Amino acid sequence: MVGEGILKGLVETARNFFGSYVGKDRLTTVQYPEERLPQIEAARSFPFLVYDGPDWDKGMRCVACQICEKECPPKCILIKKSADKKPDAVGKPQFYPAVFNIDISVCMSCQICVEVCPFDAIKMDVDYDLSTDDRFGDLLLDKERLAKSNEYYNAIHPTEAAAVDAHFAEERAKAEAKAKAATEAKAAAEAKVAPAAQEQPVGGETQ
Amino acid sequence: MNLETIKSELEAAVPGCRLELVANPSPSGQHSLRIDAAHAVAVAVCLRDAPGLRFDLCSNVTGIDWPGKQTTEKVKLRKLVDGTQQEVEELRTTTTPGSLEVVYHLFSIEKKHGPIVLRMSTQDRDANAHLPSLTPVWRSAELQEREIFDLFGVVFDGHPDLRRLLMWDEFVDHPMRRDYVGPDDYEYEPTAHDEVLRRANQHLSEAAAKLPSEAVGNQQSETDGNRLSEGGGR
Amino acid sequence: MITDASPAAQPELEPLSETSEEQLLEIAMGPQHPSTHGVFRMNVVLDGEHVVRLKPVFGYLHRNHEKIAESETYLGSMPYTDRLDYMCPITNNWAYALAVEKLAGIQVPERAEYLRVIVGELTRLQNHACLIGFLMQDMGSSGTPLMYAFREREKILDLFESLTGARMMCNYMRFGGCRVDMPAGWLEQAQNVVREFPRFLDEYENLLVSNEILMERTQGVGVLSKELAINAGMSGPMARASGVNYDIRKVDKYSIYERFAFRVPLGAHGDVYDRYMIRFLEMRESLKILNEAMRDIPAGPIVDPKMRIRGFRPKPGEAYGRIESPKGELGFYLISNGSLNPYRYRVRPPSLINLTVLEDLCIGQNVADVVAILGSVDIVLGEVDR
Amino acid sequence: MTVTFLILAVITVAGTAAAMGLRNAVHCVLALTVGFAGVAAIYLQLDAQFVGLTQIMVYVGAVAILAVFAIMMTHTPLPAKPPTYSSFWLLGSVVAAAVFAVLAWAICSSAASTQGLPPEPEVSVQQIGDALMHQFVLPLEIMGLLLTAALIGAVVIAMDRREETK
Amino acid sequence: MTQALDQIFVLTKQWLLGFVPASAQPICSAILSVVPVLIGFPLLFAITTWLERKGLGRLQNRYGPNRTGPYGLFQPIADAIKSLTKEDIVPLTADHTVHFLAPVLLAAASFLGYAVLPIGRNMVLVNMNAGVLYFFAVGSVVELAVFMAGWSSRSKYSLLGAMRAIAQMISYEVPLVLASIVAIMQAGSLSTVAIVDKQAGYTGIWPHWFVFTPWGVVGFALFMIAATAESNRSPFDLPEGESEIIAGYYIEYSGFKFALFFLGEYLGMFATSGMAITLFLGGWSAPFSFLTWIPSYVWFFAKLLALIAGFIWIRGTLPRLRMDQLMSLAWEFILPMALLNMLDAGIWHFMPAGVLRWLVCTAIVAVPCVLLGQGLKRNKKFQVRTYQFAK
Repeated sequence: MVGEGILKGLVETARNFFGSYVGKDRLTTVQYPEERLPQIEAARSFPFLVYDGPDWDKGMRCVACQICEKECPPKCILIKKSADKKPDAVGKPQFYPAVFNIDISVCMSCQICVEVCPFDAIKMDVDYDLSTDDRFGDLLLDKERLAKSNEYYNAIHPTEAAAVDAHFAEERAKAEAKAKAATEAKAAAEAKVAPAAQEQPVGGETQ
Repeated sequence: MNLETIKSELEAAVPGCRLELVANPSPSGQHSLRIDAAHAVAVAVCLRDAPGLRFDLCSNVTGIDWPGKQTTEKVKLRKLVDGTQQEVEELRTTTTPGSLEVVYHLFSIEKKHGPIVLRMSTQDRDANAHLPSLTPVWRSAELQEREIFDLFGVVFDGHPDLRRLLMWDEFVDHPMRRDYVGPDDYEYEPTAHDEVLRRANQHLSEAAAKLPSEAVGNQQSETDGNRLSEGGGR
Repeated sequence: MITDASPAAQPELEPLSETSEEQLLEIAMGPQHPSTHGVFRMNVVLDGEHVVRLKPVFGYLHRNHEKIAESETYLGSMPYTDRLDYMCPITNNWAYALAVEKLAGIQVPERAEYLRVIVGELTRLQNHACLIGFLMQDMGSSGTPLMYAFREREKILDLFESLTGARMMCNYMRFGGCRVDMPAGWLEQAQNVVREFPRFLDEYENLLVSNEILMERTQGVGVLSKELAINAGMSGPMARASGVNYDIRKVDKYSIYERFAFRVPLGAHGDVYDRYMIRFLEMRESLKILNEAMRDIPAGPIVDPKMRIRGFRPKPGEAYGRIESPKGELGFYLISNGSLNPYRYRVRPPSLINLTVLEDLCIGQNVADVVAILGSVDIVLGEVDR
Repeated sequence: MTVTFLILAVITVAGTAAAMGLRNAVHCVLALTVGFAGVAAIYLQLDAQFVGLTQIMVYVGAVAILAVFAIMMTHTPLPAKPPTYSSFWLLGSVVAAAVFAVLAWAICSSAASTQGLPPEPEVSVQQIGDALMHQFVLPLEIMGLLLTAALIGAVVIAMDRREETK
Repeated sequence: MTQALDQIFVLTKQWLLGFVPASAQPICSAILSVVPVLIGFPLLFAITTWLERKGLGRLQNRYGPNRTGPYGLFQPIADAIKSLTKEDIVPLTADHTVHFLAPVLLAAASFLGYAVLPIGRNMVLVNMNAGVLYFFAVGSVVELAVFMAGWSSRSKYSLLGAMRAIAQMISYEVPLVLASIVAIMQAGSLSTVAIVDKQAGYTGIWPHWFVFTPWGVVGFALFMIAATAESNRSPFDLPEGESEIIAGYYIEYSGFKFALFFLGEYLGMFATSGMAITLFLGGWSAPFSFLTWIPSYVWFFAKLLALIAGFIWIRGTLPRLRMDQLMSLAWEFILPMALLNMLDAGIWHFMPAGVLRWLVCTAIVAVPCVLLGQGLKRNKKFQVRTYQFAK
């Protein structure tokens, strides 16, 4: 019979019409500013730099090794190495980035910088409310705007951050043990240098 | 499918054709067969139609640019060195002309075998960059050969509709060549990369100053070379 | 009227050319046109509403992906492949990873292969669903099927997001495996989606399959003969709709596809209707694969432990790796000279090559059919123009 | 001679005059349509509803469209800015004047103008229908047959052409 | 009381007319009748755009507009403001005068049809002797406006759209008129008021609507199909087919002129729907005798909204036909059926009432309908296919 298929289609759309009032699974639209999707842990938007402790500048994990700058496919990272060194998360004296810029108008959120970073210093953010009315300045993120605390990192990527923290704790313990051994060895010889060496490693306690 | 048997079969079917096995050291083991341009179409038809072969699907066609090599020259020179003469290296810098190579990946839908890789090379990269088109044999080569013509500059004789495919018709160079230098006068979207923009503007004014010169794009090759590396993050 | 375009003969223009050239109307469909699926252009010469000539114009989205890739590291090209066929980024990743794995001789762990199959088939599901939606949209059904498809795609994209971190630009595959393992609860979520999917397919079938208007619009329109399909290198559903039994999953047996029991549907007519019905049936087969894969997925590592993320230099050589992407045969051809970046990097885009026959399909058809035919070819301009 | 009639007459005359004088063929058709509509309005004003509406339906809805279609089909490329008036406007005016003179003479010399009009009969659609179906049924049928034949002929011609193209 | 409610608009008008001198009464009466129509139907247009977007949204599992005002009700106002403030772009090569006149003519012509629509008891602007004829006559003016729009834009797409539109409108005007003739035959009058009056009675609780007869239901169906095509609604929206020729004849219009086209199109849809209601659905009369206490105009608008909902539903479901299929549908199916339906209505008229009349008349339309449909289907050779799988 001609028209049968058309009628079937009409019935189907009618079912969807009423179904959209009954079943919530049919309406997948999220009313964005009022409603938000639950945060997905694996989600990623743009990179940020992790720092430990209260001071973003001092606690920054980045050691300006420039690996991410080299590996970044669209070359959106600009790093200028510092002239001097400062202690890093584990306690070793390291360079730090004098300039660390990410042009997020170029960045394509590929996460390769995160994967190649040996220091767990750069991670992916999940924030997507990034619209701005300044297409130049606001899309070029400098060190200050990139820096986010480790607590924030723990909040957005709990599993991953916990692993990183555990790794750091282990490293730190190792370094501490080493330092302790060194201090003990040195204390045996001379009991003066130890306090400074002990204060440095723990990121949260530096100054 | 053994490439050796195919080769002998083809040599029997197409008298006079010169075939050469090109070994592929990679674990993929996809060795290829270099055919000569003069017999290419006959070989292709044989590959397509011979009952034992039936390579009816020409899946992938692409070009490769092999510019004239200097680095390999030096390697050869080192082999030649038997004494302790250092001046010989500088004198023996005869560069090979380089060539454009076209690669066809063939499969058989009927017999479900493949791939067999065909290669053809042009004599040089400029005036003699001609090769016979295999589009009459495999229609699937039509757009891909056009693309190679566009991006590499291989002229396919016998192609029904050889025009640029991806670049616009007025474009002069071939972007996929290794020595291609991108012109600096694109209309850049103003981004934070104002350094690029500044250079583009400078270039525009220079080009306007010496309008009649044709090779506008090539003048700035030095500054262009490092554009990619310093373009980011500014 | 369907011109019987054999590979040798050019499409016959004789019957329509009785009208003089002056009466022909040349219109440019695109680059700004709602149903060219992006910035694609067809210069169409019309006699009344019948197509006399049709010349596709490419390159509006050209960014020379291959050239960029030749100056990137091997891994650095991976996120760029996402942007080729942006409807199914994961299969692009997969094809590229496969080519590199062939080039360097990398083994992929079992679990990673299963993961790849799962995400690959989910990609196929959402691509086919959306394609049919787009096709209907092009034929003027005011987006209803498309919206249903998007509703389902949303669920699949949610899965992708919670697995890979991004909905579309997944950047998921790595040479020798996958980037991340699935998080807790993901498999159940995915199984749920797969379990619910047939309901959507039934809905689609009710809405579309027996619709008279649709059948009239699509049957006998844009007929592609089997011979031309093979000769012109058609692949994927486009070829299978013309009766070409060629599914790379079956032929190459790449990854672990030989472990799954799935069938390859074949069309008999090669018209637009067949092309979209083949995709319908393929979705059902994909569901079978997914069910089996999700049931059987073993524990284990997800990436070859020998692989290093930085400083990857394959030995000199070349490789052509291909997979059955939702659009057809997606191949990557790589030449390594032992350095950090490939010497030659080539994408074999199924969308572009499937467009080879566009003019043959459209000649003698209506303007409205051109849109339907183009929709049934299934192109994504990111891949066509690269 | 009411005001309404005057307005309608002016519109009609202006429309038809423009149809003769304008250069652009499509403009001519559109102007002619205005003329048709004016005539229809005059009929309506005279309470001849059926004739008036038929005038609109046939002339505005069909004849004008037909003319327009013919123009579109022939698809003659027009200059970007054609002069507004046809160069034959003088000749056209002379012809129109001549026709008008003949008609005017005919009307003036007819008996109606001298003896005055008979009282206006009230004509309803029903009466027209009755007249067509009783008094004039034979002419109506013949016309119907003729038109049917013409229609079939047109279809046959069109079909022939399609066969050829196939 | 119910009587007063039913006649409230009529009484209000007469009450208002009492304040003006007798000499000015005709003109004031005209103004008082026309202005509500000029306001009411555009208002209905605004509501319909909202309804359509909401309804389509729900059909497609979306929310539809819900940001402007409660339930997105102010969306039409926002749209109006937007289209009014948009730049009015006229192509350089366009014929400016005609380009300007086209939307004006279209909107004006769309309004004319309402003059003969009885939207309630005693609520018709002009009770014309040849009302139905008038309706179709002014409807044909729309074609001219469409042509003017398409031609004057000097765009190939708009020309294609105009050609499609005119071909389609002419083709469907014939079945539209033929389908409506059955109602005219039965009522014995071209006057819309008479046609509605003819349907106003009840047998028990059942109304005498023409749609409840074999020829009536077929006539109604054919009329609605033709009306859909006539008002360029999906699945017959080829003239504007946004996925093929983008927007057809109004591709080169923007801002308020575009809105006028939109308005004209919707007004056309309301008018043809209103005519369908008048001809087949009993006009303003209630569907059951016990519901007559509800004012007549409420029934009219309820029926109108129901038909509009049907239009929206169909639009949300069906893909578009192709030009040749559209034509063959008109000439090969609808036209013969309409002619046959006329015969059927004649037989109905002359046969004595009873079961036999029902059977005969149903058979006369149902059997050819099925046969014609089957024939068309076989002729077209389309079918649901079965597919094979590779081994």
